[in-house]
Amino acid sequence: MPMANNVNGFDVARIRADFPVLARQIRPGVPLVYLDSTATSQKPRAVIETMDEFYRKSNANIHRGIHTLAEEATAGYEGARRRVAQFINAPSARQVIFTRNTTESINLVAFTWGRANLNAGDIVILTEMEHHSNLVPWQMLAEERGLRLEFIPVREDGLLDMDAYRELLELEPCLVSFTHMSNVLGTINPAREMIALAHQAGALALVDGAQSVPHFPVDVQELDADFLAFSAHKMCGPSGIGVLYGRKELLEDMPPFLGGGDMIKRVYLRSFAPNEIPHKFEAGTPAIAEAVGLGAAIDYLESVGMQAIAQHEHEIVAYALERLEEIPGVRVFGPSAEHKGGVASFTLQGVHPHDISQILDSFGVAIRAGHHCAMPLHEKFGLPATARASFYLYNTREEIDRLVEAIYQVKEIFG
Amino acid sequence: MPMANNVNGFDVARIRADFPVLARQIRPGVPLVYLDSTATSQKPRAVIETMDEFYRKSNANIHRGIHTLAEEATAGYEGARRRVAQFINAPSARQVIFTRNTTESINLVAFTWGRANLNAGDIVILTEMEHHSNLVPWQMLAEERGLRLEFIPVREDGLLDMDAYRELLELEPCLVSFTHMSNVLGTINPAREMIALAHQAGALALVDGAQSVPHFPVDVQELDADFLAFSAHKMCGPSGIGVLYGRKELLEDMPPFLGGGDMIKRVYLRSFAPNEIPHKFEAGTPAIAEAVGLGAAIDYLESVGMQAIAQHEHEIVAYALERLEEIPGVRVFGPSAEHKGGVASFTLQGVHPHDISQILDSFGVAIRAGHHCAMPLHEKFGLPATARASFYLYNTREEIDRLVEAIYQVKEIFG
Amino acid sequence: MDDLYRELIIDRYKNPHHRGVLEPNDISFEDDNPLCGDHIRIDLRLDEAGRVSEASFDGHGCAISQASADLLVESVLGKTLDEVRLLSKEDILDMLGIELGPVRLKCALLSLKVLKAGAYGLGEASDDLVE
Amino acid sequence: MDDLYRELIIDRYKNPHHRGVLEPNDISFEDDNPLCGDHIRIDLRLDEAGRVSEASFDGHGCAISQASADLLVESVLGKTLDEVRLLSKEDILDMLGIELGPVRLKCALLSLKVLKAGAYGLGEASDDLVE
Ligand SMILES: Cc1ncc(COP(=O)(O)O)c(C=O)c1O
Ligand SMILES: Cc1ncc(COP(=O)(O)O)c(C=O)c1O
Repeated sequence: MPMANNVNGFDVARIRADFPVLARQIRPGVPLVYLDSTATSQKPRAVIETMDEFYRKSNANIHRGIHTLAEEATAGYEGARRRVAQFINAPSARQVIFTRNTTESINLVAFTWGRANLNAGDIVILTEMEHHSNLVPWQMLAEERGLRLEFIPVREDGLLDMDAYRELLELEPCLVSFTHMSNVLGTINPAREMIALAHQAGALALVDGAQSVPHFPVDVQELDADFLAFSAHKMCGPSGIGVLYGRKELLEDMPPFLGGGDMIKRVYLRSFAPNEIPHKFEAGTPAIAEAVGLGAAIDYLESVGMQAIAQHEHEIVAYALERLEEIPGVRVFGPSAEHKGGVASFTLQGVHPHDISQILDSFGVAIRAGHHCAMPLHEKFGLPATARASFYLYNTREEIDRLVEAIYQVKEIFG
Repeated sequence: MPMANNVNGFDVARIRADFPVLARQIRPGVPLVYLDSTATSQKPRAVIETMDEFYRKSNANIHRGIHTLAEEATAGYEGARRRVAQFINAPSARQVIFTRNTTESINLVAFTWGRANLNAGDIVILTEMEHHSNLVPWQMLAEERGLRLEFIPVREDGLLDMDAYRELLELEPCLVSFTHMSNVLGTINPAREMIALAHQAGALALVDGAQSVPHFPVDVQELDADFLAFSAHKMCGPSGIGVLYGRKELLEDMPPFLGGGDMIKRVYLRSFAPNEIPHKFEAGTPAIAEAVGLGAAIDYLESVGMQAIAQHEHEIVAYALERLEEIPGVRVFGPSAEHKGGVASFTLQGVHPHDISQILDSFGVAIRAGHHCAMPLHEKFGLPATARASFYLYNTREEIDRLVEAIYQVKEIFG
Repeated sequence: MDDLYRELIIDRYKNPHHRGVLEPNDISFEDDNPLCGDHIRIDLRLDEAGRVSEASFDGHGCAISQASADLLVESVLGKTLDEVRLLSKEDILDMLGIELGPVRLKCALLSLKVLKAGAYGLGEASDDLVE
Repeated sequence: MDDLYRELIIDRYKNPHHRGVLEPNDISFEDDNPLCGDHIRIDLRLDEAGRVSEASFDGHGCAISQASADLLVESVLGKTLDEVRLLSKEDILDMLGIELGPVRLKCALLSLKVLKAGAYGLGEASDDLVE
């Protein structure tokens, strides 16, 4: 793409113009600085308009209708599935299951593959940096089935302890389930290596891609992942839709998840025969307009280029770390820029992260404060909460400057 | 509302102008006649624009963020919950759980309340007219737990056999789960009476409100329902969001459904404490924009008036039955107009329903053909499929005339 | 009138050339389209050279599913099983001579799915066969 | 500057008047806000007439949760438990003198939730107490 305004040809100004919300002023004269994309991303006009158009022109229920609208809606929904498959390089669109979000995708694996395959004493390996979405489903299943959960430790520098991982693999676990990128530390885990090690030890590997798929190129075949979970809302797409990718043989062998319309082949009063994949796992009317919106989000991301997005975020986070570390009393968590994605979690001495966030908001700067759905990780670092600024393709160095200025204001108020 | 164009003051022309898709032409000169609202409804401009606006102005993740956008998004999402509670007259908004659709709502009850309370030999009563969504979850649970499923028979006239129901209640069932209105026959079941009988027999009652909540006033306290399930997409709202209402004591006692962010109070590496209702049942980032859209849909429906909508549909279906029954070879299923909502399922001798639908489509008339996710009911009537025309607030008598004309064309082609 | 209902389709639906069952047979398979209840059974007899010498279909469903089955069965006469296995979605669409959306496509492809599952000797038919 | 951070709040946060624990006590309850990890404990002592004679809070969290707790605890001195049970969301907001969105509201109401759970002698605190 021919672009200006940036040494690498990445035209942030042009990208920003695609996102209507970025023109918002939080108060008159105070423009929004949105630094909370790890929680959810903003949406480009193309995505909003595609869904709008769907409702104005082609809205219908799918799969079963024969009329024009139903055929168009079905083509839109199934076309989005193929688009997702291409994006993550899945061998077939039938390996792409639409769910509500990353959380439901992981629960689906726990409660179908897990219930069918895991029994008392079986071991599942997680990490200490997991989001609650990749902890609680396994805890529920562990309680039900008597599984044993083990955790790869997080080192002081924010990286996983790979030696400890190798040792845990000697326990012969059935599954290793880990986040591709930490939503708190920003750590990008060596997924390909971790999966290869899991496979050597006879375990399957589930990758929580909630923070990776939106931010850098992810190829399920290159990773050799058995399952990959992610959410549309974090990748310029709408709320209400997520994805589970799975290896075909696994999906075919798994029992169904929820029961109802569309996931069946045949229904009698007292029994049913499940449908083929992917439909077997999609009960009831799915998030149709949302799938179409996700397809548009992928088109948008690819028009910019995932590699270019990753590169841009890398520059922004490196600059953010440099600026934040200058501020007396600020402590930044996680590894150095080379090992991380666009996330900077920090604390400011003497000020609770909630108060940081609240005061920053009065300067238009939107960051997040709390445990970021990673309580065990915060406990490990001895903190109830952190403040987190996170970045995406539309963020600029000037926004980092605004963040830093506002933090100085916080210090003054609490000084 | 002061209205013209109609004896009852129901201004269909004005309503139609609110729905952009109704202006669509299927082919040049062939306007859309949308008679498939039972599968999914069309969306008024107010709903489409509300979601559009949400994404352009206030999009953020909810509950945990402190910045302005997050506060606005949370207020929008929780405001929609209160709006739903008012609409169905729930005692508290905390009894309203957002799900993906009716199907997920019913699965939620089966797999939380059901797993916690039902054991081998326990009886669940369903009806022969249930949608697969209210059959398959119970079949799955029955298989897992050794439950016994019993079915209230459907009589030839399309009504439930209430004597048989009374007899089944003597078996001391734990739950009666039934559809408020059949999506095939249009039968409106006497829910209040059925629930009272269930309660007398010591059973709880779940109402599948997928076809009732969109079409006539439903008051959970007046019905005395223990659970009520419905979908936004069938009531002028977006895809991707549904509702489960439950009695408070029941919801509070039920174990969680899916595990992950937001449904927890506290998480440790190996255990968690669940959050309060309704959050306990909403794991991960929910369908935020969709909830806001559902709120707008309810505003829209109430601005027209649920009683007025019910009355209008009643007139349309009565006219449709009259006109369809005139056509030689057409057989209409279900009860007479007084017992039914806006659904007319029929067959045409010698022509498969798929072919009827396909040819009707070429005249712009969108109906549905198939088993309508009610295979056992079709089996009972000895039919693999039916054709179904269904009606909503925006349909007119002229559209019924167009349907009838097109059916005569089908007869000619296959003649 | 809609060209979907080309005369060929209505004609083959009303007066199929190859409706029936073959008993005994060398290959027999049946399946249905869960979305609409259409059902197709296909029976084949092979000659000594392994070529299809007789073929028939039976079942019920819409004009498109039944006409496709009739045309498909006709087209395999004289073919070896290897040739049958090579038949694709495009062959069916060429025979019908029409365009189909994703839902109706399932009607048109049901007979191909049944035929190929039979030709491969599979226990169960899969959508993979006709993709 | 944001009026949310009125001097009163910053001041009470930095220099609380009633921080501490009372041992022994007549009523003691603690809970936290799962959304952010804020934690509040409130201890009360009652006089012979059943009025609050001493009150304190302890815990950690943001300025709003801690300042609200300090102000709330101060306001219950001299009240009967019945009077304490009548305290509402509005009383807290009046004391703070600010407007709060739904998320920050939880911070402000945590101490009220803890206090009322204690006053009612409940085993667990519930959002119902502050609605
Ligand atoms: C009576 C009834 N129940 C349940 C459903 C399922 O609704 P959904 O697909 O939105 O889950 C439907 C929709 O067709 C229905 O008509
Ligand atoms: C690493 C990680 N996993 C899982 C999730 C959960 O995503 P969702 O809420 O969309 O299910 C998140 C989102 O915060 C995340 O960052």
